Amino acid sequence: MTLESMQPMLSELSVLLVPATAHGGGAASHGAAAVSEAIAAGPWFAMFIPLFPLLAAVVCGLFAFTRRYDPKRSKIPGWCCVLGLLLSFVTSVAVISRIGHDTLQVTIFEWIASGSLQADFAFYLDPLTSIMLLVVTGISTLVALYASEYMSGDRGYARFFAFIGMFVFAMTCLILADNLVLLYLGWEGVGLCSYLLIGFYYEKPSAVAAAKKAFIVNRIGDLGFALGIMLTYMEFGTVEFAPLFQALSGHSPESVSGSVQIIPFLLMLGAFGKSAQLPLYVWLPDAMEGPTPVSALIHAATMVTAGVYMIARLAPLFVLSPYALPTVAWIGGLTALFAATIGMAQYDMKRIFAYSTVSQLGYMFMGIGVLSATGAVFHLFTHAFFKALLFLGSGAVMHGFAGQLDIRRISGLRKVKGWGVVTWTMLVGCLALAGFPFLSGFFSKDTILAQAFVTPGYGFTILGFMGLFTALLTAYYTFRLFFRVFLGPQRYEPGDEHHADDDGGHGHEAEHFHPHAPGWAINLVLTILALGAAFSGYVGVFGGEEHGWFGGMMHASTGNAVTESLAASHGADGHAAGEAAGFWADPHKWMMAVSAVIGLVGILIAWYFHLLNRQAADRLKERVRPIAVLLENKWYVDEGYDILIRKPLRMAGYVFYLIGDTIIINGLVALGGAIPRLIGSTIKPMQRGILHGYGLGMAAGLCAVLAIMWWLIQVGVT
Amino acid sequence: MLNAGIIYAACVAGAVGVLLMLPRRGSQLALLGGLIGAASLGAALLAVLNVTQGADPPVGERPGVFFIVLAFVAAAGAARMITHPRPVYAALYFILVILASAGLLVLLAAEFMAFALVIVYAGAILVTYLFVIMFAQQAAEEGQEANESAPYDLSAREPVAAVAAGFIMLAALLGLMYRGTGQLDSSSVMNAQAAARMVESDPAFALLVQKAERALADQGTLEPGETVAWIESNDREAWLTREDSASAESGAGRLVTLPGDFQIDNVERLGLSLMSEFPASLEVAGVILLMAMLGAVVLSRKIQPLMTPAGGTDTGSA
Amino acid sequence: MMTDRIASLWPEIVLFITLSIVILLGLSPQAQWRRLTHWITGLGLAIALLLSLYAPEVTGLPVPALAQFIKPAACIMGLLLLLGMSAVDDRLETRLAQGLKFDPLLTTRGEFLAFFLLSLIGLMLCTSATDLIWLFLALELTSLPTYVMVASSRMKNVGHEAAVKYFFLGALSAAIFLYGFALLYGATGSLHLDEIRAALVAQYEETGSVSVLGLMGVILSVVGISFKIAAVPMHFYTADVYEGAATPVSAFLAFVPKTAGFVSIMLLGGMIVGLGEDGQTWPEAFRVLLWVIAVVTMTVGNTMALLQSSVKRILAYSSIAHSGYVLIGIIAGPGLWAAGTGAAADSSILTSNGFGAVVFYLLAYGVMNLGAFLVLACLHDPERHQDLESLDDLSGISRRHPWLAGAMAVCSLSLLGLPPLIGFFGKLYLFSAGVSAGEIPLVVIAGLNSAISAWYYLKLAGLPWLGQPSAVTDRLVPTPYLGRPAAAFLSAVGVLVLMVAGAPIMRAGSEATACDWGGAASVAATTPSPIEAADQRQSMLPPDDIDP
Amino acid sequence: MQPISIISLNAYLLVSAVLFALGLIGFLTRRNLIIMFLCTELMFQAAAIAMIAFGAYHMDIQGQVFLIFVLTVAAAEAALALALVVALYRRRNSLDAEVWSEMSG
Repeated sequence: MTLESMQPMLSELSVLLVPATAHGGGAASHGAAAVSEAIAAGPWFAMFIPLFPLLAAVVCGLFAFTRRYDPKRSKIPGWCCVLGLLLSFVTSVAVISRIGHDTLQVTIFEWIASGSLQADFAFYLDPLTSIMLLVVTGISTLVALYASEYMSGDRGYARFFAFIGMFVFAMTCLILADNLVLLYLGWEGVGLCSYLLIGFYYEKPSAVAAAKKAFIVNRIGDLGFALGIMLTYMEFGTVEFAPLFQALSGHSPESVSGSVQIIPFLLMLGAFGKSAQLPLYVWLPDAMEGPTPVSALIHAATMVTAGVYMIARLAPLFVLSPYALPTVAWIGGLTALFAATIGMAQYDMKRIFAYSTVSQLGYMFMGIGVLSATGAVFHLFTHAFFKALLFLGSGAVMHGFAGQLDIRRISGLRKVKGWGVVTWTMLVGCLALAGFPFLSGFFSKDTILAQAFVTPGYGFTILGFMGLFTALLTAYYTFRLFFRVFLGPQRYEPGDEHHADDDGGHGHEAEHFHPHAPGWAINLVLTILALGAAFSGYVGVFGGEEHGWFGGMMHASTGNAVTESLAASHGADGHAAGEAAGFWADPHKWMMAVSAVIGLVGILIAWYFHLLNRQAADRLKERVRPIAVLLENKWYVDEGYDILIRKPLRMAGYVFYLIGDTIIINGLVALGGAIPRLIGSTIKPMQRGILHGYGLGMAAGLCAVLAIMWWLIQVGVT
Repeated sequence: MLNAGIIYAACVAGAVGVLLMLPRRGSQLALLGGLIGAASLGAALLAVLNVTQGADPPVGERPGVFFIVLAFVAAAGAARMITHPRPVYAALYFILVILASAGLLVLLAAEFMAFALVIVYAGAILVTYLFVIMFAQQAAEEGQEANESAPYDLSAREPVAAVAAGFIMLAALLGLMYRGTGQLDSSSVMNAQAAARMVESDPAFALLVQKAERALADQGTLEPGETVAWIESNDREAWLTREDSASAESGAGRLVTLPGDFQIDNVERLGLSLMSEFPASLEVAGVILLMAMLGAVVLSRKIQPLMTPAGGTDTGSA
Repeated sequence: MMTDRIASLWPEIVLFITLSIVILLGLSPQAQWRRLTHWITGLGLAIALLLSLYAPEVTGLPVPALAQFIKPAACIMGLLLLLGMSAVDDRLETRLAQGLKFDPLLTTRGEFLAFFLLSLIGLMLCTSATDLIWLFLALELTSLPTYVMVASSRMKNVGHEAAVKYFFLGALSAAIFLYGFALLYGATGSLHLDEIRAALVAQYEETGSVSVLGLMGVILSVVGISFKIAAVPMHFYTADVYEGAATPVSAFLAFVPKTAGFVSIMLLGGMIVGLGEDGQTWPEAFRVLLWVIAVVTMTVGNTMALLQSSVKRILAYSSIAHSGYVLIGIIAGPGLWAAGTGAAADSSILTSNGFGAVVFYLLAYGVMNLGAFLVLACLHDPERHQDLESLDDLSGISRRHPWLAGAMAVCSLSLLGLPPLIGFFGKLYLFSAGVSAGEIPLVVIAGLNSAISAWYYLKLAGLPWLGQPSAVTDRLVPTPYLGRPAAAFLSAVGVLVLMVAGAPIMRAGSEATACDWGGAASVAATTPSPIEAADQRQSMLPPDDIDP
Repeated sequence: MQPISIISLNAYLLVSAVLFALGLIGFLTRRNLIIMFLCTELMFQAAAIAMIAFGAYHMDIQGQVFLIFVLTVAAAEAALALALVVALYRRRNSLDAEVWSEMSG
């Protein structure tokens, strides 16, 4: 209570007590920059991109509040949401066609104007925005369509879609934002929606706990982010991107003070929280408590990539410190390897994919860190397709087998009637994730890995080998799952979840259990996503000179220019070197070959242990039992946190409770509440309800005013 | 200039006096209180009138004996009004205060307002008050002995605190006001401002100028082509300029004395000022009166609580 | 000039015509005619709104554009309040429906609406005051009808108790500010605000300090008027009156007289603004007094609110506290002297126009406060024959009335000043004006106070959702008058809409309070000759160098 | 219209301030609602005297104009006050202000 009650005050003061020295005037003196030309106005209808999802959310919210609405009978909210998101997608495409390779700006309305703190509700449209818009609105439309079937019959049907609409609204605000304040608003908005959706089944204690965990961990990151924004405003006098980038363009790490060099690290903290990197990744696997479409949309395809987006967008800030991007790279690389090892030993399908998501996000951070923002965003783009596909596929399994997700308890789904589409699309998704040649993941992962070998410094080569090893693990755990679940002998046990649309007679007893084959909506969505997973990689191959159409887009986007020029200054342009010296000198080319081989090896190992000779896997596991147990238990990180942080905290808390809480804290809280109360109680007798008392109070006040004035005049103050 | 010490001392003494005068059961000291109060007022007046300073200002600068009498009557009436235990007498004493202050207004050359005060206040408002007091007392006394005040009229509420507050305020008010009026005569701006009102642009003044021009023409002082530029009312002089003269630009003209029977009386000025400067305010005042009439009707009507269908007493939905 | 003046008064005239019609219709024996009165009032307000939006700017007003902000705001709030007022006066209607014989003496509806409109007219007239008489009449016209509204809004004894306290203390405060006006007149020899200002400026330039009589006049007037804004030391009536009056009337009291009071304080403060030592915004005595009043007001309001169990009383005390916050804007002044010169003030990162922040906050406060009050008026406890009043009543109402609970949460969180709701922006502007005027301790105290206020606002926002439904909660029935929930929701929506559209309104507020307060000093630099003084009065045109 | 001297002005202001203070004291000590209201009228009266005295000092007529309006408003207030007092009296059969003290805190 006390902390909450302090919060508004803190936030007010923190806005107010910004010293008056910082203002944008100083920025003008720095030389011409890449973004110095005036930004053209963008299409006005861009405002509909967030507006349609918001409207959908409102409509669904109305349904959720209407007591007469029966989710068992009608799917109207679902369709409203799909329609809203689809319209948003269509608008996005229209807007993107206007953007091309330009940078545009749309001001929807004035929002905050307090002196020089100007933060409008305005959009900053550049190719990076375009890519993110495509991913977010496209994937969310598909997921909503999927969920309209998946969630049918759930008590919170309308509520779910209201949250989804809200999420897309916040997410589009985040990626369209023209200033840090709006970005932060969207950032908090998606966090809130994520919290609400993880805890969607609020009757389940584990769901509530997971939601809480996500919220708290994210709060740590967001605190850093907020501090970073504030510091940025204090240093550069603006929160709007265009003036900010202009102000930044004259700066180099040598020319800025130490306090400026902290900014990227603070922002990074926010990104690590949102995108689940070490050490703040712990919330993401637990977030799988939410409904599966949520996992697919928020915790795989869109929201968790916000951190990557943010660093890509604010790259000019991140180059202010020479250590910022390498830190990002190393954290990303370590996370990728770490999460992949855990993923190898899990049995829960969604958890495997959750760790895989953490691992792939690690790749993206590594990409940005080694100065390949193109690769990072490219991987973000392809990953959105195949990871959404994988989640939705496992969601279909979960939906069909009453919540069964344990890969030891289902097998050979390929042969079950009605599961063909799921099997084939899952195969495509797994291949893409494993980096199978010429599917989407193959191209994007290679771009990152190759760059790691190209960019000099800070042990990036080691990082590259780590990445390659991770790729091997990725291929292995992906196909471990695929071979176990979809191939092999047909065998399944239902989970313990009872779906509302099953008609009560069966479900729990295995002998009577009939899997519930996915309907047309799920199959359609899976198919579309599978096509995306298979072919989306080609946008990075064809349609442009370097890295295809995608490379062209990224080349034209604002933030990327900075990293590209930095890479060029390091002499780290792989292609330039490659053209001079042939195949083996161009890492982008030989990396394709190497990683194709590695991917295939991984798949082969999985094939041997999990399809051909499943007993061998168990034997192997027995032989390396300690490692297996370690991995199964996720390196005991949660327990480690428990022992290292929570336990000591609890111990300390207990001690503090004994000494402090009873005396100091309780005393302080009591004092914080008691002082105002004491003042109130002192005044209260004046409020006795008798007219004369009030009159006397007024007269005394009048006397006091006149007496003060008399005294002031006497001492010569006027 | 003023002996502030005397004023503050008089405030303290006055406070004691009023405190003694306030109604209390068994109080015998009311007369003494009245005397103390009158003495302190007298002392304050002496201080204000500069008698204690020894310096003898010109006769015209001091208010005359009428003022002294009326001041005492007003103050005594007010003191008695707030201390008399019977409401009817209190209202009558208030009439006395009004009559005395009307007298003060006459001394200040505000005859019209003095009469208006007597007619409106003493004549209309106070009579209504008396009606209400009578109405209330008649009913109250049904069960009581005649000639007996209601108990709540017999004792003052928190007399000490109230008197202290009142007189501290009085002391501070007087101290500040006298400091303020001390600055008044040093600034010439104020009187220039007063004169500034008498200018051509003012419609009220235009009428006065016309009147003066007529009077001067009748007298034969005004030559053809000359107009009255402005009038200094207290000096009874007028500044004439020639319209056709080129020297009008430079403000050349002549000062003439207005005829002896030329009179701009206060009522005339009042009316002109009222109608020319504040006509819209007059409309607003009308609206306020309309509102008061409506309000009185709404407030004083009798509405008995009726039975609701549920059987309970309807006390209003709101 | 006169015709200009009348042209600018068209909104008021329309409202007056409306109220005349409404009074007559209200006496009609036919129920449908009487029912028409609300619609006609609404129509009149809508027309007045249009007229006030397109009213010509009048020259010669001390703050020429103030009316263009306050009048539309008053009309909009009037429409909202009208919605919420529906059925405050419907006792007779229910009885007539039960078969009571019609008696014109018993109708209340027409008159009630008439008082409502009269008070609004008073508020609107305040903005176009050019002289003290006008200001006095406008203030009285604002407050006199509210006494009647309080007295007649409820049949319970508490309604009359509220009326008697409100009326008598109001008369006392009126006497105080009247005395202040008299002193102001005495200091300068004029009732016209521009002349008073000119005389005080001239006197200031002659002696280097503002005249004591003038300063006293302004201070006494402000103290008297602080009754209208519910500020210490004239705040005592607030809680009892807000509790005793019908809930929508309390909401009315928290906006209309308060706004009129702040407008008057700005006009009267305009007499001495910029006349402090060494070009300070205010004479030191005035600043110190306002400072003390602001601090005590917000502290008293917040600490007393902590001890209440009645929601209406909590809101009443919070209304006191909010007046304290708004006074920060007054202390910050119109922002011309804040950073030395007008030009420097502009490049500061903070809003320096305190008066602009004041008018913005008044509008924002009106909306959010109205929402909070009207949620209470939406539920009725048939056993106690009263609307929802205590905190216990509020507990757990979200189970049955989620929308009302939502509106309450939005409005009270906004009152708390939680970002990004409108209350936050209002406070941001006020506080940043305070900071740019160098009043950092004051702003810190205000920040602490708003932390204290979180204690009870969070209770108001949270109890409907988190609290356990009490016995009372189950028997609460929604009010049959749909206007009230409609007004409550509209207010909550208003909070959200204003939240995103705050900046243009803030800009409008800044422009509305822009004035040549800085320029007047130079105009009156030379001692005016009679003719020049007259020219001055004619030429109070807005100069070109207005600094918004 | 003859101007008055600063000494006379001070004397009139003394009377005005005394009446104002007495009115305030009366308001605070008397419990009869009607007398309380009369006391506020007395305070209005005091303001009126001050205003006319200032007007005489400045040789200005506006003070008197203001008094017309003050009288008007005072009359309006009186009408409302009496109606209110009658209504209150009907309810409680007493003119005592203290019977109206249910609400407090």
